[in-house]
Amino acid sequence: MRETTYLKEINATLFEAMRGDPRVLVIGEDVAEGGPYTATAGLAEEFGTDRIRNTPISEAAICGVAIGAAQSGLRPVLEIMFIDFITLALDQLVNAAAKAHSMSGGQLRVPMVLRTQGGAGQRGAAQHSQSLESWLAHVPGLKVVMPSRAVDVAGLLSSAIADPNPVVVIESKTLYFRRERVPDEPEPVPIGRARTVREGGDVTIVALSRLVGEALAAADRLAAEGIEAEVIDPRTLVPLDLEAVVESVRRTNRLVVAHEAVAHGGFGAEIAARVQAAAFDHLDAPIERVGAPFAPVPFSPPLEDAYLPGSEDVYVAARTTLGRPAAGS
Amino acid sequence: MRETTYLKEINATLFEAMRGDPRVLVIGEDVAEGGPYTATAGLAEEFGTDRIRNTPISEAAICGVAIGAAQSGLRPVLEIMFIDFITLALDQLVNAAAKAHSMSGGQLRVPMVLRTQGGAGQRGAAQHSQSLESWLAHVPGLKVVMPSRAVDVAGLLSSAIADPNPVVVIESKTLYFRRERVPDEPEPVPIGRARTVREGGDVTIVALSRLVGEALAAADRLAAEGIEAEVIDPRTLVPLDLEAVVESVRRTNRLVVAHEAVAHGGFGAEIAARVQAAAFDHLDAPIERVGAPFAPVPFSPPLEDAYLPGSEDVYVAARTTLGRPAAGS
Amino acid sequence: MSGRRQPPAGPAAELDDGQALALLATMRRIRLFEERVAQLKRADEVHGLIHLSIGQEAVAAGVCAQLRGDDPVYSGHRAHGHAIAKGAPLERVMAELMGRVDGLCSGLGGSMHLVDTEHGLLGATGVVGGNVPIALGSALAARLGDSDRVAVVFFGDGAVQAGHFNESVNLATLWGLSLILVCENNGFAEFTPRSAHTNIERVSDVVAPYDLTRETVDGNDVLAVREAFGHLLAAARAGRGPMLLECLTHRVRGHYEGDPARYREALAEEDWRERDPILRLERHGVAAGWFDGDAVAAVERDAGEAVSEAVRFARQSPFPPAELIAELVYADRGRG
Amino acid sequence: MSGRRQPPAGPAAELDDGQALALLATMRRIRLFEERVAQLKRADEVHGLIHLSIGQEAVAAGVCAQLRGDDPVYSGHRAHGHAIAKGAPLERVMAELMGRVDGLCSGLGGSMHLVDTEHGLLGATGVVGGNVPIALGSALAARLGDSDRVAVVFFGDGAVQAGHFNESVNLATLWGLSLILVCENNGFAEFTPRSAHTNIERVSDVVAPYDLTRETVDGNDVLAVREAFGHLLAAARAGRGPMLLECLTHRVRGHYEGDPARYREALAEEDWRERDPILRLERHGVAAGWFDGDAVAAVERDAGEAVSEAVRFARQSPFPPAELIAELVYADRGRG
Ligand SMILES: Cc1ncc(C[n+]2csc(CCOP(=O)(O)OP(=O)(O)O)c2C)c(N)n1
Ligand SMILES: Cc1ncc(C[n+]2csc(CCOP(=O)(O)OP(=O)(O)O)c2C)c(N)n1
Ligand SMILES: [Mg+2]
Ligand SMILES: [Mg+2]
Repeated sequence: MRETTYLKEINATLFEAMRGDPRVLVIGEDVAEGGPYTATAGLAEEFGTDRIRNTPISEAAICGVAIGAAQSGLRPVLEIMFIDFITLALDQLVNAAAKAHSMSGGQLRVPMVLRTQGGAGQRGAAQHSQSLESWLAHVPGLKVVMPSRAVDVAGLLSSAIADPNPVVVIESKTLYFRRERVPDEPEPVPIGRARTVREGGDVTIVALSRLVGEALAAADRLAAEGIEAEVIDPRTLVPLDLEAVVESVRRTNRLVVAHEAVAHGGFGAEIAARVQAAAFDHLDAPIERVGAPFAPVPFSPPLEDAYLPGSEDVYVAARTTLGRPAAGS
Repeated sequence: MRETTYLKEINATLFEAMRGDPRVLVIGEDVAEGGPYTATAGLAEEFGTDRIRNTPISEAAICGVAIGAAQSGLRPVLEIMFIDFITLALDQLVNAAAKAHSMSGGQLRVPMVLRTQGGAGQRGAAQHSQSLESWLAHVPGLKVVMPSRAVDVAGLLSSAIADPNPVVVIESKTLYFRRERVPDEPEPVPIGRARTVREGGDVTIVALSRLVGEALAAADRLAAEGIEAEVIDPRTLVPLDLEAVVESVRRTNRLVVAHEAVAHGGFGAEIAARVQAAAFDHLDAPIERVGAPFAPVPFSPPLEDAYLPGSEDVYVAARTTLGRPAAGS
Repeated sequence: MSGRRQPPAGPAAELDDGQALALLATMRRIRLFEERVAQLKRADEVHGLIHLSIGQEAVAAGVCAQLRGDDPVYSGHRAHGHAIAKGAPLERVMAELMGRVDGLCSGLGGSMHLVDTEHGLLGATGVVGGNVPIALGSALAARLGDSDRVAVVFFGDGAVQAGHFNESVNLATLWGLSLILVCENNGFAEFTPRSAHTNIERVSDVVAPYDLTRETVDGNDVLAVREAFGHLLAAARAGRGPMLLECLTHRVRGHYEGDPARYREALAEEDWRERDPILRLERHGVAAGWFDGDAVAAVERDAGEAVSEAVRFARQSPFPPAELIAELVYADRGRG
Repeated sequence: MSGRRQPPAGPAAELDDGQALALLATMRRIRLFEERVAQLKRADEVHGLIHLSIGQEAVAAGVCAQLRGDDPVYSGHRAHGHAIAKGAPLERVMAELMGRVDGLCSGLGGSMHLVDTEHGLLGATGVVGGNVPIALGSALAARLGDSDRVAVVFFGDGAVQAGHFNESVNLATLWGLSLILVCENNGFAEFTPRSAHTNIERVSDVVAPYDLTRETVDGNDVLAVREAFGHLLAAARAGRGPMLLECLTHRVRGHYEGDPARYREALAEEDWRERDPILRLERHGVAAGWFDGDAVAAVERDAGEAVSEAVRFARQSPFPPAELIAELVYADRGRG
């Protein structure tokens, strides 16, 4: 075991991919300087600025460049600094990258990776804090992963770079610097496989990204009250490992889905809709969703804290599915 | 009663709004020439090109212009020719228009309307056929309406122009030219109120836009088999009139949600997730969703026909909720 | 015509008689193909939004004649001519417009999404200007792969006002990539004239601040297009950075087939005969002794037969199986 | 400095002694305010991404001094100076950065989203260049409302490479609206120099193809900024279309507070004393006899007190109630 961080693993994975495959290149704003979070630090020194390409603030064009490069044999890893600015690149990502393979009758392939990071919690206010994964999960042709810990971000980023399709890797800014212990030789993490983070037979909690940690905290609290929660991290949104969730719900008969994104129209709705269809007869309670309220992310610290879903919300939702009043809240 | 079309009602509503309020202006590509579907035909002749402003192909900037104009006292009606190209305007719409009121602590208002049209069925292929309403419904600060018939598009567009918030009006290209009979003095259609299109006690079908007609056709077929379907058109996605749906489901105990958008991550997921929570004990069968498969819209006519959800799919879904094998299919 | 130009890296290849005839043949094939497409659209045999390039054939022919098979070419919504000039088989283009399984894209793309990787046509798009940055990415791949391939992207004058166009020109010059931007300036975007979109009449003036070799030519003169493009191509091949060729041309038909074309001042028939790039080359080539009237007639006959054969081929091709929809979403699924 | 200019509609207003002192006072208030913000950021009393404009105060001061209260002003992520110069009360700006209910935006916006409609500050944005088209919309509203208001938008040199910038310049010139684009060209975007973003050094050269009055000045010379802007303002007020003022300036601190500033060549202390816009005006004003050393000291003292008072005010202001989150989503809901 060794100690690392989510961010260090991203960096190390990029080093490894670039050493292993000369077709891999990194494109984005300030990437040669490491970017605001140092995710790409040191790469330019080893691989040069031909392969680590700083760009102007031109999100649309640089996404197009990555698509064209991918179609012509490279393996670009594009960074969009904040997911909030993916709005500027969506035409390219959705109308070109996601559809090229299908529209060309299979002739074109777009093996590109779009790395970006989302989420609030740093007082970044409404334009630097969004969680927009459900938009991307609605787009056929894209794969979408959302790792919640260091080994997963390493494994999934590496799988994404190897994938022949456009893959969006959504990182979490609040997880970047947390210390984690990881195995020296971690197993590969294939795209499309969920992970059972904690086993339990009383209620299933499906959580995304930062909410996985919150779900575990809630599970601890529930355990202290004699309730065993099973926590599942889908890790990949598209393609979704629904079977892992359904299998769990068949045992627990209760489901909570938790993410930081606005609940309304969030990916939790898709999970809930599919699980109620696939496990209708096994559900003993309505599926509870945990997500942000229907409002832009507020700046003021206590308001942001109130706005953000956390372990308390997961705990209350789990208790609700169990039909027992939450002790002490 | 008089005969009209969806498209004529849009045109007439714009005429009326512009006559009634000098702050209303129309902005968009080719709008002074009427646009590709003639929705804005004749306006430039009456109101001049100061108020009916053709623009270059600059979706991002023209959305920004509409926002600024709205913040400074005008009532712009922006046209994005195909919803597929809203991708180019999303930064402005999502990061500016939707958030300005909240981020400014209530100082700014953005009373703009964004008219656009979506949907397939005209062999427009993957980039001119999308249904992207679920993206917009996930954005706090926007209102989203999706009228399915002439009186509703007139009423909702008129309500949208009067609304102090940014409202997206998503029209359907396949409904534009259908002949409809409407009352001479139609009632106003407030934003946020669903319409029960057909009453029935056996199964509730919630359908959006073009699928409302398909749901009615399915209901006719079901009726011939002795099953009475209730068909509800939410008309507005945000704010959603959930109560109308839940009230119906409490009576029918079965729900089908139908739209043309890709089912995965579509707005039907949100409706399903909310109804299972609000009417859990009333549901006798899993909620069925009808939507497009997870693939870009194919060009080839028979493939597009196979791809598009229609009355047959709604019928089968309804039969499935009723647990009876569909007669003859 | 106008425009600042760096010293060309080398002259365009000399035009010999055979090449002149080949240019004529390409233009005639495009013309007859598209005239037939117009008929088939009225007969509902081809589908969707069909944008014809009748009147603009000299650009496709003059540019593509000098490209190698491995030079990547990108186009926009008005793509038939570019596909044909780059070598896409007529019958597979026709089959695509009819939505058949033998179409270039197995019927999944249609008129605005023609792709033929075998002949280096890497994409067409229905998003105005959307392929400009993608072509740049292809030029980047050539650079990093130490190849002297030159990427070419065709687009209309309407695309120049889209933000991604300027972003791409800036990047192309910043990185000095071998991309040739070919603008077909037909003076219109859909139903509105260029003057409703910008105060800048010439596209080559829009890019003036960038250090970019640029030239504006009469786009209805295939020889002028060929020569100007030849110079640019030689320079781009030698790694002298991005270039822009603006071809002033004229759209003879409406924006799309079936539109009422109520916006465009129709040219008088005799004016058009003066400008028609095909008739011009015919007159010029016969006068110059490059070919004679019989050869011209043979070109027209051959093109007509090829188009008829394409229609026959396309009509007998089946529609694609519905399973293709799901199989082609991801490259690691099904046959994709 | 450089740049093509149409004959000015009228001279900038004459500078009298009081105005010179007012410019000094504005710059000093911004400087002390931001120095205090830097301290408070380290102490975790102000929050989020904080971008300071220390070194660039002459632009905010020189531009806003001549604007009317009803001239709409827009800014970007580096907005404190613009807000203060446009008249936003220091204490309400400070309260906003602290996330308090008496903040300009009731604590919902923060540093990158300052709005003060009462003083004509219609918006700041965290999207680079995002307010350029919005300011244009405001100029359109002025035009259609027959008002002679002039819209002003501040942005950095990094914004010029974003597609919406070019789209907006094209539209502004096409429609001839009264918008003044004020670019603070500090030579950097985040951690990378302008040379990594474009080959075009001067922003005024980027817009050269557009028929737009444009000028580049020393942005660390408040008198030069004031005079150049005054000319442009008079012309814009008279309806002579959009204008661009490029102010060459220098960012003294990192991109944001707390960044390691590892990218920027620090200026030697004495070089900076030469360039510092505040010291320059102090030296110049005293030499010219506009004001004396006592007045300079008083300006500094008053500014210091105002900042301290702002901090006191902000600290005692409560955090907003959580209900505000839901109330402010829609304008027809809650108190919005
Ligand atoms: C981004 C985008 N906006 C709008 C449209 C609708 N549209 C299709 S073609 C066209 C005009 C294009 O003009 P131009 O680029 O000059 O090409 P031309 O049609 O003249 O060949 C427009 C506005 C589109 N396809 N894409
Ligand atoms: C659209 C967008 N892309 C990226 C960013 C991240 N970002 C914030 S400031 C900045 C640099 C801006 O440079 P410039 O416009 O010159 O302003 P300066 O910081 O120098 O004042 C970047 C890239 C952003 N905020 N918005
Ligand atoms: Mg054109
Ligand atoms: Mg800068």
